[in-house]
Amino acid sequence: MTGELLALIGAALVLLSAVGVVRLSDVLARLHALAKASTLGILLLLAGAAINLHDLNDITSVVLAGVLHLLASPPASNMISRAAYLAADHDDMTDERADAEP
Amino acid sequence: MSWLVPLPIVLPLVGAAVSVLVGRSRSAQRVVGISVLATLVVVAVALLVEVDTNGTVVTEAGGWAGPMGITLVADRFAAILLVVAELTLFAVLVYAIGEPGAERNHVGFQSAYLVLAAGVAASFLTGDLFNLFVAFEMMLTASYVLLTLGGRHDQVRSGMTYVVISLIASTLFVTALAFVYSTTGTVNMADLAGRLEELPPGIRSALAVLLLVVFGIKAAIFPLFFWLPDSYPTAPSPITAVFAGLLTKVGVYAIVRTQLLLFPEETRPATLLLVLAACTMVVGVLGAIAQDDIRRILSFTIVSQIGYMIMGLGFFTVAAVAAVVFSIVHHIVVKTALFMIGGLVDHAAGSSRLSRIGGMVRTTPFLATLFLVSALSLAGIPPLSGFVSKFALIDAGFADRQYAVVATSIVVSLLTLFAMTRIWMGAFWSPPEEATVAPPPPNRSGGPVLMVVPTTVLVLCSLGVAAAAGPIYALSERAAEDLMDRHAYVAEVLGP
Amino acid sequence: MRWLGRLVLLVILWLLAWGEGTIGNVVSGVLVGAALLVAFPLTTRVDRFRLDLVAVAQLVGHVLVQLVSSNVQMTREILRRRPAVCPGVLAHRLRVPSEHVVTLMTSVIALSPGTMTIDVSDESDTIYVHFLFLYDEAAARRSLERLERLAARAINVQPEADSSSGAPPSSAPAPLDSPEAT
Amino acid sequence: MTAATMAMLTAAAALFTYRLCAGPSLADRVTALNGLVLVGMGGIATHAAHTGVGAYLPTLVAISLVGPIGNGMIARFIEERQT
Amino acid sequence: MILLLAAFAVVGLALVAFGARLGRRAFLVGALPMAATAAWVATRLPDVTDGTTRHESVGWVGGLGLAVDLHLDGFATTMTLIVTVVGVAVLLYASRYFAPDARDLGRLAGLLVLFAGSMVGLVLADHVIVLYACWELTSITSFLLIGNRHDQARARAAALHALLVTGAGGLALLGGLVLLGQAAGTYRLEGILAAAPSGTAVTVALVLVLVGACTKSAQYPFHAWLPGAMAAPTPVSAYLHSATMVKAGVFLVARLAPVFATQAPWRPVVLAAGCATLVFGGLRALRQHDLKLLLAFGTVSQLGLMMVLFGAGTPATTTAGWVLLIAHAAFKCTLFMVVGVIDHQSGTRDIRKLPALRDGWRPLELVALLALVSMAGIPLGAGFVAKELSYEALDEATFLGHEVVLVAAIVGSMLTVAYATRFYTGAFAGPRRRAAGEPAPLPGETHRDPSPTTELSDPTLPIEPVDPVVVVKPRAHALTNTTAEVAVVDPDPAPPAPSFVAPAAALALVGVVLGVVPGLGDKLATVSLEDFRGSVPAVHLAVWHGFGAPLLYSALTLAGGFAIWAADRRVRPRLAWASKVPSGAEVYLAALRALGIVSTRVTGFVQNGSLPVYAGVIAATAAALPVAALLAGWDWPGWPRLGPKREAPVVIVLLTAALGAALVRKRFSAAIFLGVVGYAMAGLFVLSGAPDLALTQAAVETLSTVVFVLVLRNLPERFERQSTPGRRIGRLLIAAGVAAAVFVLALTSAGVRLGNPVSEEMVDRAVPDGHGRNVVNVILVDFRGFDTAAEITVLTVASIGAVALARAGRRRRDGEPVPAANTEEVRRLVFVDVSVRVVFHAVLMLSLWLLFAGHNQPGGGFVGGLLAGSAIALRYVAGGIDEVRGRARFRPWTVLGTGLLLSSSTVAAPLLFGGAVLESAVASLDLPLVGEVDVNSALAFDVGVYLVVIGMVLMAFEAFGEEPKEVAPR
Amino acid sequence: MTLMLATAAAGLFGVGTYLLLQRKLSRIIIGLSLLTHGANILLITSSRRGDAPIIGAGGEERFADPLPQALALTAIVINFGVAMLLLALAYRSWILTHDDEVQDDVGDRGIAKSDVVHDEVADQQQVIAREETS
Ligand code: NA
Ligand code: NA
Repeated sequence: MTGELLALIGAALVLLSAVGVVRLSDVLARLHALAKASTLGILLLLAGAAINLHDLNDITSVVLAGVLHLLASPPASNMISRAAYLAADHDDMTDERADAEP
Repeated sequence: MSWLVPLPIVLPLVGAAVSVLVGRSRSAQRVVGISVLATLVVVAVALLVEVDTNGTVVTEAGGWAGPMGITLVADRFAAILLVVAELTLFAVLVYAIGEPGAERNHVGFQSAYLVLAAGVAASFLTGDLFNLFVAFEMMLTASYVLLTLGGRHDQVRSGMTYVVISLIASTLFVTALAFVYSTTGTVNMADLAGRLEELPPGIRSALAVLLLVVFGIKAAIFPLFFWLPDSYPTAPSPITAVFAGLLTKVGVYAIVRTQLLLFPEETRPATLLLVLAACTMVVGVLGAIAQDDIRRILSFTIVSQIGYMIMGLGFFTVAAVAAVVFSIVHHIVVKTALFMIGGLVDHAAGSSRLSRIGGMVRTTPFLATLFLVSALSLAGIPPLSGFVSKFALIDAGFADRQYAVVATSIVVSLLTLFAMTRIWMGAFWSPPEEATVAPPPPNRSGGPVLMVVPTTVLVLCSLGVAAAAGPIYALSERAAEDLMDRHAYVAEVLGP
Repeated sequence: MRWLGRLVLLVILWLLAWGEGTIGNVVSGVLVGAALLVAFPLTTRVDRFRLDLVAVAQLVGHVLVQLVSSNVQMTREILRRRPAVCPGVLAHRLRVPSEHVVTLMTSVIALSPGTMTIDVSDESDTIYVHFLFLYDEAAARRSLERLERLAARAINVQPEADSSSGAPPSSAPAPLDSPEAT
Repeated sequence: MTAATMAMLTAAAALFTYRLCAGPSLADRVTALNGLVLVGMGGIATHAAHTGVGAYLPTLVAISLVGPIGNGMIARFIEERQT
Repeated sequence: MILLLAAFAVVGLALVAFGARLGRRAFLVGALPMAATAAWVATRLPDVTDGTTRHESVGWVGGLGLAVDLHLDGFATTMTLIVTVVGVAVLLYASRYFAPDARDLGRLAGLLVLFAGSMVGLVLADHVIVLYACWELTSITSFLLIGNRHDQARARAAALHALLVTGAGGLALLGGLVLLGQAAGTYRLEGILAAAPSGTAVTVALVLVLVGACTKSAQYPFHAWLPGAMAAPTPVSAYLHSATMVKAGVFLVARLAPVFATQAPWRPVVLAAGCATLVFGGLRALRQHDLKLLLAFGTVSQLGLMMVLFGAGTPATTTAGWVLLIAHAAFKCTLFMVVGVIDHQSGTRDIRKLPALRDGWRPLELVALLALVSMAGIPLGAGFVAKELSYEALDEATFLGHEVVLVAAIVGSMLTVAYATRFYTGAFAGPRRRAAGEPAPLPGETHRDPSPTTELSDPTLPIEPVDPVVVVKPRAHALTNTTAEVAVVDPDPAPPAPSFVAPAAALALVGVVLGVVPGLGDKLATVSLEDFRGSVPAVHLAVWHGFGAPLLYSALTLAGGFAIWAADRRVRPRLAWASKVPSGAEVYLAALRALGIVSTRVTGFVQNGSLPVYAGVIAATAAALPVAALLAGWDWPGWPRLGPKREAPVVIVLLTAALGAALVRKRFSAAIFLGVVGYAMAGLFVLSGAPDLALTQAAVETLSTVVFVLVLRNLPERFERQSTPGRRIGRLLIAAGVAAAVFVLALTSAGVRLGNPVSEEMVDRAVPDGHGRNVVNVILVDFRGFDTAAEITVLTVASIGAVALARAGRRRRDGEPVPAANTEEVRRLVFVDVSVRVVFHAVLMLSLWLLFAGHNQPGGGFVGGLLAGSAIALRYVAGGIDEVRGRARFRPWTVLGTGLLLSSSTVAAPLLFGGAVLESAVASLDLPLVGEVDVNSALAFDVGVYLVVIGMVLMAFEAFGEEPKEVAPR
Repeated sequence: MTLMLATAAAGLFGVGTYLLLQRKLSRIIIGLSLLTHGANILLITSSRRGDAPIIGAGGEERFADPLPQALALTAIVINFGVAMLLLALAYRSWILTHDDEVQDDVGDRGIAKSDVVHDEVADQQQVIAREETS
């Protein structure tokens, strides 16, 4: 039950983050919003799963995934934010729906 | 003797690995390549003798019996083609080594070549439809590499066409496999022979036609062949030679194997095959006539000749299938030889465009003779091997009362003769164009010894095919009887 | 003995992966880990740090608090009828420049919603942090300083004598050195 | 409750997909891709917990590692484009 | 007989190969096999005339009923003697004709011998396919001989013309013979004639055979190649194009006529063609100034008469034809030789330019006169006997239209008398008179040659140098190549040496002997007639046939002939229409032009060089054909269920991203969309119970994206819009068609699953026999490890190819990759750097875990390798290619090679121990502390896979990893 | 096979084909990847889907058919390798032409307007013309 609740909260955070990614106005703000999902959201989901699982092997796998995520994702998001910031006034930011093929 | 069966696949793979590891030494790589292929010629001959005397040899990879495991099946058809293929591969490798500048060959050449050899052998020997896909991929990937080694502009351009079209074929193959497994739950060809029979006719015909399209792309039949004349001529001449001789024939092999083994008589798309065959023959030979470049002319005649084989298959009689088997043997040898000669012409005259070269009957009379013999054989002039092949097809076709398509094939053979005389007159008879007078060739034989000798050997082989046409045709007939008797194959592989 | 610590970490990872603490797994983990460390040795310069477990716990606590509070803040913003943000960039110069501290700091910054690292100076002595809600610049600076302290203690970092990062920066990178508001 | 969790993840996926298509910048699309990967991880974990089958957890472990690698790589080249 | 044929082949090939050093003596060597054959046949004559037919047979392709069946019956004996005796004469003549230092004499002699062998084979054949084979060989040798002066475009074109026309006829013949053989149930000539099949197929077959015969024997409308063939050296023309090869068609007709003459198409076809040829040939001969062309058209005409006589097929006409065959060989060959001599000595053979010949030329004149007497059918020439017999036979014949044929024969013979006279006066009498003070050119001249005094020194040329009026093709070599050898006509040519005239004289004498004592040929004529016909009354050949209609016709012929000649000046211009009658030549040229146009148009249409078109055609074919086949016998299985709800979001994301990848205009964006599709696929795999697939897909997708991005960063940012709306609609239609086809086929095939899948056994045997709990992995490394072995080979080769391509032109001599010269320092980000250092070993550790655990849980060598590859990618992210190269201790090639060697050795090794290829072995080890450990050889295989994948990733970075600025464009 | 997955496969094939028929190699590569994904869907749906076929995890009777999975895995790996090769072609093309456009074959250009039998026809025309004047 605890596990499921944690997972639910995690999912809610992921959803909120997705809402943010859709609603917020500029790319940096959207990146901030994603961080919600990529940290507390996913950790809660993993924690919820870990609590609900019974096999030790499975639990350690989930823990491992969480640890690896914490290790690997910050540098990646730092790189993205750096790139996004540098690109902020580059034409990469222009809307390309305008010239997409019909 | 079943240990012989996997050798043509496994040995080149080990050789390729060693070749990658000894990449620093060209000569070590060559020793590996030559010794592996020389061994395989012997192995293939031994296998053919074994198969012809004692019947089909079946071996199970990993010891897992079919239909669960992958079975390797050497029947007469496969063994015959294996012998010809290994011989051709060996001759072309020597030719490639003898080509001036071969020492600059990329470090990957020998490995890719050996993988190609493994892929060709695996295509012939496998008794498993998915393994056939994998074998094709081995062969094709190696061919992509060989085609583009060097990275010249035209190679890249033609490489794109070749690779993309081949990948379409591969994807279609996987698609076909998915449908096959979906309907039958097996990919073992012997098992499939039984299970496909029970399918409703609609989906069964659809599968037969889908497989025909898949292999038709590789075999270069109309309207799936357009890629071939654009891509083959740009490769280095040894590569073109081995592609021209072997790769399309692997496609033909797969068509023959799958149509005859997997599908019962009532599913066979005979009319479709004959229509496609006629179109292939005609469009191919017209293309050959329209070209000015020797390699392009020869490339189009590949297409045209494939039409003959497809026509023979379309008759679906023992005699016709025997003729097809014989034709494949003849065509591999002759076409490879012709492309090797084309390479020698290019080498001696500095170009392969007819409008730029000429007079080679005087400068390289030996080469002229080699070309004449091969070209006449290709055009089906008696008593060369091409004639036996043509006669066998005509005989079988008339016996089957397929007058229209046979008449077409006869007309096409005249046009083939015309295409060949265009090369003969353009390159050998007509005086050389002053603008591009090439340096005189190094010797009267027309090129470096290591290039001329394997070419000569192949031409002699083609004469040998003509001289020994009796036994070879008899063998082809036995192979055709095997091919037409699906249940015997199934019994050999899965047990009675 | 740096590699011993690394070996222990690798074996723990190995055991986590296998999910069973059997002797066989430990032995194989040690063998495999050692083999890896032999095949790909650690480089001398950068891998010099020692974990202070107490400080690590403090850092984790800080991160958790940050996580929750910033998540709440973010949620509020996202769900407002018209999201109103007050973004800005702060340059933070480290007291004790260290590659490890920078890395740890940027990671924590990345993990907390509302902050993210935009850049790090070539000398690893200044980080540029983008705040989504830069209402209170002084508070933001304070939180960065606190984070640096916790991070430095957690990995017990010593100023590197031989490293170029010890020297103060000659000049701050031009485009990113001041808070900006939109 | 698991159904609710999955529903929320699905909704999140839909929103991320919207951002993926809407862009407009590359960074936006990478963000969306990132979000979708996270949804996938959450989905796998929840699915495993719900069914008790751990077969997909190695996938989870792998994605937790390789997902960021791909993102980092793309980020690197977005940036490279600017300079 | 077979030995003799072999002798021809050996001598011929030897002369072609080595004859050059023999010079003119090559011809003498070449005469040996002919003389030997003639002698041998002569020794067989008694047997033959007794009616004994000798048979020989050597098997060739038994399965096809092909064997070298030869027989020596009466007609074969006759023809063999003609071929060999004339052959000896021609070769002796040739050995004097050519200059001693002329080029290619060995080749020429060898080809003549090969031709003679083919011709002998043709006449001896008792197997229609052998006959056909020899027939084609004579076409080929003729082609090579006509093109002997291949520097000249005209010679080449004439050779091609002859080859294509006779080749086409040959193929028609082949078709006809196969039909005939199948109708008769045998390809033996004797068998076919004995069976005498009939029916529609046989009717078609006979027409085809006659077409073949008419092309070879230059019958209207196929005759045009023969005058062109005069481009060959005169000895060749004398031999092939008058005495022997052109008789092959007549010979074949003679062979088949006894049985088939009475079948429906035979006589109308043969007689119409023969009569037309007979008359038109004569008319054209009358108009020639070139003596050689005059003879050539004369040959055409005479061949028409022979065709009529043999084709009519009655014993009497056949006998007449038999005599004409021999007589013609003798006189026509003689006359060709005479022309050759004149040409050789004087430098021209144009009637208008020939100088007067002095008394020393009298012997040659006599020889020519003897031959002309025979040709014109004047008594005491062999031709007279033939003509009398023809008139008599045709007069007495009963077949429909024999009167018309008789009239044609008389008219043709008149023309023969006229052109024979023209030959004599043109070559000998005329010039003498002109020299006596009558230099006026012949009336009705339309010749526009601006340089009438020049003539090529080469005596083999049939016609003057290129006439500027008719030069169509200003190609350089066609004009320049020959100008060096222009010579002037010798006004007082030296008389020929006796040895030069002797061969012609000998042949002329044969004609005289046959003309004076024709009874010598009675026996041979009788047995020749009996071939395939059964016994006939003995033939009696005689000069005097008594008074009767034939004699009257003969007198009429001579009178008419001389009258035509005498009226030459008035008649000749009026005969101009004859050369305007459409002949086969125009058809040939039109066909050739049409072929050129059709071939280029068709090729230009289908082979337009555009990959999108090729791919579109293939896609459309692949969609249309199977669906058409399916619909032909469709059995709709009904709609399946929609599927579980949980799949819906994944499918929606998948399709949305796929569409995005198609529509977006930036390459990077497309790559991201593609990545999403890939991850969605992984999601689908999770939902389908395929953890290994999901794992692999996720890892592959990541690395694919990495490699894709590595390449894309170089390419232009956007795809430029370039397609027209029409093309786009075409693409959309094909795409929709493919989608529909896949949809229909997928649903249909899913609805008809038969039986249980073979994989059930795999599940059952995975643990007990495969020693692994992860069935998919057991399949990959054991049950179907053979696939995997091939698959990693694909990876190896693909990565080699990728490196080769990407680094083409930037290799050291040994092909090892070299660091680019202007390596630019990649800007390092400290947090990335440090994180990567921390994570690197961990990732490798995990990759090894996946490798080792894979047999029992999702994982395996491939995924392990990909994860290790990700570690490499991490390094790249941190520090670029130098970081990858610098820290990886192992060269990519070595890793790749070691992996492949390990795997392939694991596959091969069991063979050494007598096992099946790839057979796995399991050893149980009892280790202290650890306990029992199973060591499976499949693991070694999987380690190989692991290494190959790592090697591949290393290679990928080697290929694409260098910073774009380093790569010099172009 | 479910309707949804059949749609997914068909959609991937359709979009993939659309991309395949373009001139930019990067688009073609994407198209081929989509086709491959479509084919893989067809493979895994070609037999029973269910629980992960790992023995010991329970539910062997609800196992997904492992064979199509193995086949699909092989296909995925092969496509990975070949895709890399294609990318190398695009890369090489960029080095040579600064684009990844698939160019038309130069050898095929102008074939339709060429006159291949010119020599043969012209020469023989000459011979016949000579005959006429003689
Ligand atoms: Na030429
Ligand atoms: Na953050």
